[in-house]
Amino acid sequence: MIARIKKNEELFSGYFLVDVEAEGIGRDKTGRSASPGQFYMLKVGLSTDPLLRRPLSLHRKLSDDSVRFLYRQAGRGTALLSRLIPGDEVDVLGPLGNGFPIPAGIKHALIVGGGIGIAPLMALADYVSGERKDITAVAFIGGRSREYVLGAEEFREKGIETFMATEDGSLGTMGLITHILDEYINEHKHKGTGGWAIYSCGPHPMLISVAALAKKHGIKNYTSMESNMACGIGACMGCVISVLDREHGSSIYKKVCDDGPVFDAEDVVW
Amino acid sequence: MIARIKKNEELFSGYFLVDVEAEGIGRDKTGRSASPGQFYMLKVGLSTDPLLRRPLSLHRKLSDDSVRFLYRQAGRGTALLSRLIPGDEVDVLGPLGNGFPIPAGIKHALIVGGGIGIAPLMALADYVSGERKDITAVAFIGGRSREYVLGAEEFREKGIETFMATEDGSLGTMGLITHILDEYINEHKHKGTGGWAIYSCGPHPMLISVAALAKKHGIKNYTSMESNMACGIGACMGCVISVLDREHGSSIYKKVCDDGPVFDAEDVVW
Amino acid sequence: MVKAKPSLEVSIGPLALKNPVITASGTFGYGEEYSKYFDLSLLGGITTKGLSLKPMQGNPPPRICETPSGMLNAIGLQNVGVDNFIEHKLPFLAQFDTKVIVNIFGNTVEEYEAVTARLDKAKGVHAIEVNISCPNVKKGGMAFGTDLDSTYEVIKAVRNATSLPVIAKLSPNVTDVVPFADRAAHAGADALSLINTLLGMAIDIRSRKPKIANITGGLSGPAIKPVAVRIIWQVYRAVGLPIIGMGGIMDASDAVEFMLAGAAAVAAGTANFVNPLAPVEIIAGIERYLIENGIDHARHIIGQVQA
Amino acid sequence: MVKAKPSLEVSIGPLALKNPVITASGTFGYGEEYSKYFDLSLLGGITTKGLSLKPMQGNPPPRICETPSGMLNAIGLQNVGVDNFIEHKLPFLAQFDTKVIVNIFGNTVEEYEAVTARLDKAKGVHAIEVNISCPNVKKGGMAFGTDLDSTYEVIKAVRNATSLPVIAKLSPNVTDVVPFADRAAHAGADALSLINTLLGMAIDIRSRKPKIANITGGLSGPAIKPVAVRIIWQVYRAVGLPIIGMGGIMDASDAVEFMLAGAAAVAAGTANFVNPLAPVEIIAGIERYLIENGIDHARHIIGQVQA
Ligand SMILES: Cc1cc2nc3c(=O)[nH]c(=O)nc-3n(C[C@H](O)[C@H](O)[C@H](O)COP(=O)(O)OP(=O)(O)OC[C@H]3O[C@@H](n4cnc5c(N)ncnc54)[C@H](O)[C@@H]3O)c2cc1C
Ligand SMILES: Cc1cc2nc3c(=O)[nH]c(=O)nc-3n(C[C@H](O)[C@H](O)[C@H](O)COP(=O)(O)OP(=O)(O)OC[C@H]3O[C@@H](n4cnc5c(N)ncnc54)[C@H](O)[C@@H]3O)c2cc1C
Ligand SMILES: Cc1cc2nc3c(=O)[nH]c(=O)nc-3n(C[C@H](O)[C@H](O)[C@H](O)COP(=O)(O)O)c2cc1C
Ligand SMILES: Cc1cc2nc3c(=O)[nH]c(=O)nc-3n(C[C@H](O)[C@H](O)[C@H](O)COP(=O)(O)O)c2cc1C
Ligand code: FES
Ligand code: FES
Repeated sequence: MIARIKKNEELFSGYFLVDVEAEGIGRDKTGRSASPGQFYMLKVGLSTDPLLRRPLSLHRKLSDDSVRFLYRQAGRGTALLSRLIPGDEVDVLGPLGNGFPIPAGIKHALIVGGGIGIAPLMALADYVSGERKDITAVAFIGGRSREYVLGAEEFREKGIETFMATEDGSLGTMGLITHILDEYINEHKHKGTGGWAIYSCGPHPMLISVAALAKKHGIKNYTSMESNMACGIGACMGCVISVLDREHGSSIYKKVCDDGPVFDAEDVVW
Repeated sequence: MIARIKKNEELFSGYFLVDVEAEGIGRDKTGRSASPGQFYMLKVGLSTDPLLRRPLSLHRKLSDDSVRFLYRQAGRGTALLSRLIPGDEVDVLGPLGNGFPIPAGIKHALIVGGGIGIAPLMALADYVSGERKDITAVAFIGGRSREYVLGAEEFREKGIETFMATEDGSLGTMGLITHILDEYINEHKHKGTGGWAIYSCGPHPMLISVAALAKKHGIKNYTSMESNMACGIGACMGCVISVLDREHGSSIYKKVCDDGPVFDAEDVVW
Repeated sequence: MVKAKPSLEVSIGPLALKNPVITASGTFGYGEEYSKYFDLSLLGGITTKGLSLKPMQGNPPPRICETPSGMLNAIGLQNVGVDNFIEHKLPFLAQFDTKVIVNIFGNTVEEYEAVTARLDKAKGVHAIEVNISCPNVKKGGMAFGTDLDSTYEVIKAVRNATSLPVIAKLSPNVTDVVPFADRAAHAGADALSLINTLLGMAIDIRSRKPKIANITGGLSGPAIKPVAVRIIWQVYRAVGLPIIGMGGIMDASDAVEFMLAGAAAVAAGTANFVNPLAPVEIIAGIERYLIENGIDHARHIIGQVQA
Repeated sequence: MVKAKPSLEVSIGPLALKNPVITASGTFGYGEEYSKYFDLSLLGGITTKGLSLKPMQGNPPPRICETPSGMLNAIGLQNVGVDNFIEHKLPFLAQFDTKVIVNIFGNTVEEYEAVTARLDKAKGVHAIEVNISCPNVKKGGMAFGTDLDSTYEVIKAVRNATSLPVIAKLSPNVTDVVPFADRAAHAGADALSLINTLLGMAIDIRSRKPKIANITGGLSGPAIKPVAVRIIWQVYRAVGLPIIGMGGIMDASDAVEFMLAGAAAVAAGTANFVNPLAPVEIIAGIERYLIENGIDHARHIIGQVQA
């Protein structure tokens, strides 16, 4: 669908927030509200190059007719997007994908994000702090240095306890956020980790560490995966990753775009 | 060279004026001022599609650091150009090509333009009315209907007698501008056509008619030709048209980009 | 002046289509995903993802990457297998008023034959497209499609195993497609699909690794359009079989270009990824072109380039 | 950390280049036009427009058109002829501190031989690139380049007519380039140029005429890059000759990609049209890549894709 840019602002060098508007953009084809962890495919420009749509996660649902994305200028597609101004058009497909599952019984959500990985986690925080007050969320946000620690203020405004770590120590603890996460779990697990779930999104190495931690502590970890995409809707088989098929004990290929992008970290063949 | 858009305004549906600025854009590599009939090659956008630069004629030289183009939104390249706003960058090569010749002895310039063909002729009118007051110019501007008769007011403001014709009669005489030109010549030729030259630019069929008229009346006709271009500087041999080689009496291929774009209409193999 | 609606009907040999627009194999799944975006009954036909005798896992990821105005893929023909298809996917497709073309491939001539035999008995299959041109599998695929005798053998075997229309999907990765088209014709093909992807490769200069795990992949999208148009034009003039044209068709202008070059029908492939509504927009655009040019029948533009 | 400037020197067999960047034949005229934009001495080498024994008029216009991320051309090898070149163009090129590679073609083996013989005696020619792959001329050109024996014959004849380095420019319009590369090697070629243009076609749907008068033309530009990278990688692994890589190189990243695939040098072709400074920017960019990756010699990246 053709959406209109409402606002497109640089947060800091190379990181942007863009609000786009179109009737019903906040709901899927069946009328279901876009949910945290889902994503959209954006086509910028009229040219055949860049050819393919680019996936961006729902960062915040502003209304049924308006959504926000947080994006990093990674290459040509996002560079073109960053040049759009209010009133410009962008072709948007979505919401797509499965979103973060919140199985019955979840009471404590550990939200772990690195860098731009905070994009879909904000939507989760919005949802939990808004519609699921029965769940307490704690956030762990890491980044190379202070600018890369995105969203921490918003998390705190929502009343979410938020830990931060930077590799250079310019904000929060110096080191990796997974270290803080580990400490947190160690400190609190005596109260029992039943009803806990870890939600992670960020650089691949971080996701691997989080998955390992989760496994070590016996906590469920739902992780948002990335992959190059062509169609975004499950038709091309281009975006698969290797996932454990529990039934047969062997690994099979699953599509990030519609079997995911969120997977049970235990199943991912890292 | 990277130039900046200063102004980019739609004149009427699909026709635009754009001013671009860059140091020295009004002069060529050797320091010679851009002259009427010369053109520039513009690359719009960072993508590989559209791939090639697009040729646009010098419409007005505003200063050594600023030139104006008049363009019609023909396809994707010009559509992209039309979306640029003040401050945006565009990559410009030029001035290129030979420009309109004004051989010694020319006293009376008949300027004949159709539709967007007025683009380079305005530069000629500027030059003649500014630096060559010894030459009297008369203009003949045609178009499908009144909107397509471009530049007539500017011509008149320069004190150039201007005839207009539209195919639907919505402005000036109803019919083809070549008809008016023929009448004009018939009416005035008794005073002698020595020192006359016809400068033409416009749709191919119009150029053919003008060339035929010029031939009939024995008047020189310099005509600005179009051709698909790749390099614009004479290296690719892509832009040739068939031109009479007077020496050998046979036709040879000449490059529109650097043997032209202006040719002696008598030599053009139409 | 109000003009009568032109007829969009074309035929691919014995296969009559309500309009010339089909979806290309491998770019439309088994139809389910795109059925959320439009009524599949609007299509002239649907070509399914390539099917083999047994289900296939396909190639390891990364499987795709973007290239200038194109993309590389090395899906490796991941598919559910012919039996699963007949049981679980075909009934879905059979609901729609459109022609179902089942794309098949095998590692051996016998496998092609066996897959065909099963489909021949299934209800709701309207034609079989024989892929002998996939650049992304070790055995089968392009190995058949770049050898004249194997081309003949495979098509002949399929021909003998079914009374359904047989469409040979040929490889563009050969010096001259015409002799291959000729052999396919002699082996009994009813039509040709042109073109499959060009063999390509891309390297990530940071990691110094190929951008797709299979190293090489198939290049599709607008980048290859001029090659597709040329091949269709060459084959149209030389061989009598109707052609399904594909390779970079993004919109109706492209589709008309392919028909002028000689395609009796066209397939949207990579275009589906960019715009799920591409096939329906192409149908509407072809109709508009015919009206604007006062042509009353889509088949009147086939091969009509003035060359 | 300040790093030493890496060495950009590479060699194409016996031909030593100060850096790996050359201009592709037919896209740089005889150097004069671009000499207004930068000092040609900055280049690793210059390849001239293809030369024949007699001057050639070339094909009628229109000769070029744009395609998605590419262009078609059918210049038809318009050129001044070898004698005029030697007399009027070569002295200009000889002024610069760069390697002059003269691209040649003929309608017969004898013509190739004759052109070579004249160039062999001329001063200022550093290598001969033998075009047996032009898709835009009726005789000669691609007809030689798509036949193994003709490939051998032409290269052999050129080899025997000169002691200059001989570079065979092969056609990508074949099923497998490797055997052609092999034959060229056996015939005595010192190096290979890969790739020439792909054969393509485009139709104007309004006029229903081909967009270029020659009907078909050669496809160049970024669109063909994945095909070029794949062919270079295939040939690099199979054949021992150094490769000049080309086909859609627009910037330094592309150039590095080609070198990783196996190119010992790279040529900018269509890129020159888009950006007259492309070759010099590519040279600077390769140097930057080497510095950033701590590589001290350009030749250390040749063929280093981890595939
Ligand atoms: C489900 C999902 C959600 C995402 N959400 C966000 C988000 O909210 N914010 C954000 O900044 N980024 C997000 N990304 C990553 C984002 O899609 C890429 O950064 C973007 O596609 C890069 O495009 P480009 O043209 O700028 O870069 P280029 O490097 O020019 O892209 C070239 C090609 O690589 C692909 N590509 C490059 N990087 C990635 C990547 N990391 N993932 C998938 N494809 C890639 C592009 O799609 C394109 O085909 C998400 C990715 C996925 C899969
Ligand atoms: C010397 C010269 C001066 C010109 N000056 C002007 C001018 O001042 N104002 C103006 O509006 N137009 C001018 N034109 C025409 C202008 O260049 C084309 O309209 C423009 O290139 C179309 O590009 P597009 O991408 O919008 O259209 P598309 O149709 O998308 O172009 C596709 C391809 O066709 C080529 N092409 C299409 N039409 C033309 C054409 N008429 N001439 C050359 N190439 C063409 C384009 O360069 C491109 O390669 C001039 C042309 C030439 C040769
Ligand atoms: C992701 C992908 C998967 C494909 N899978 C198949 C396949 O299974 N069988 C087949 O015959 N062709 C397959 N193709 C080739 C297409 O059907 C088509 O021939 C090709 O992509 C050119 O058309 P396009 O440029 O419009 O995509 C595939 C193409 C793509 C892009
Ligand atoms: C306009 C044009 C003219 C060309 N002329 C020649 C030629 O005379 N001889 C030749 O061997 N190759 C010729 N080529 C092919 C190029 O040298 C090069 O192999 C090809 O264009 C691929 O590189 P590119 O994509 O960087 O342009 C020509 C290409 C173009 C675009
Ligand atoms: S992107 Fe096409 S199946 Fe996932
Ligand atoms: S456009 Fe290249 S020679 Fe004229």
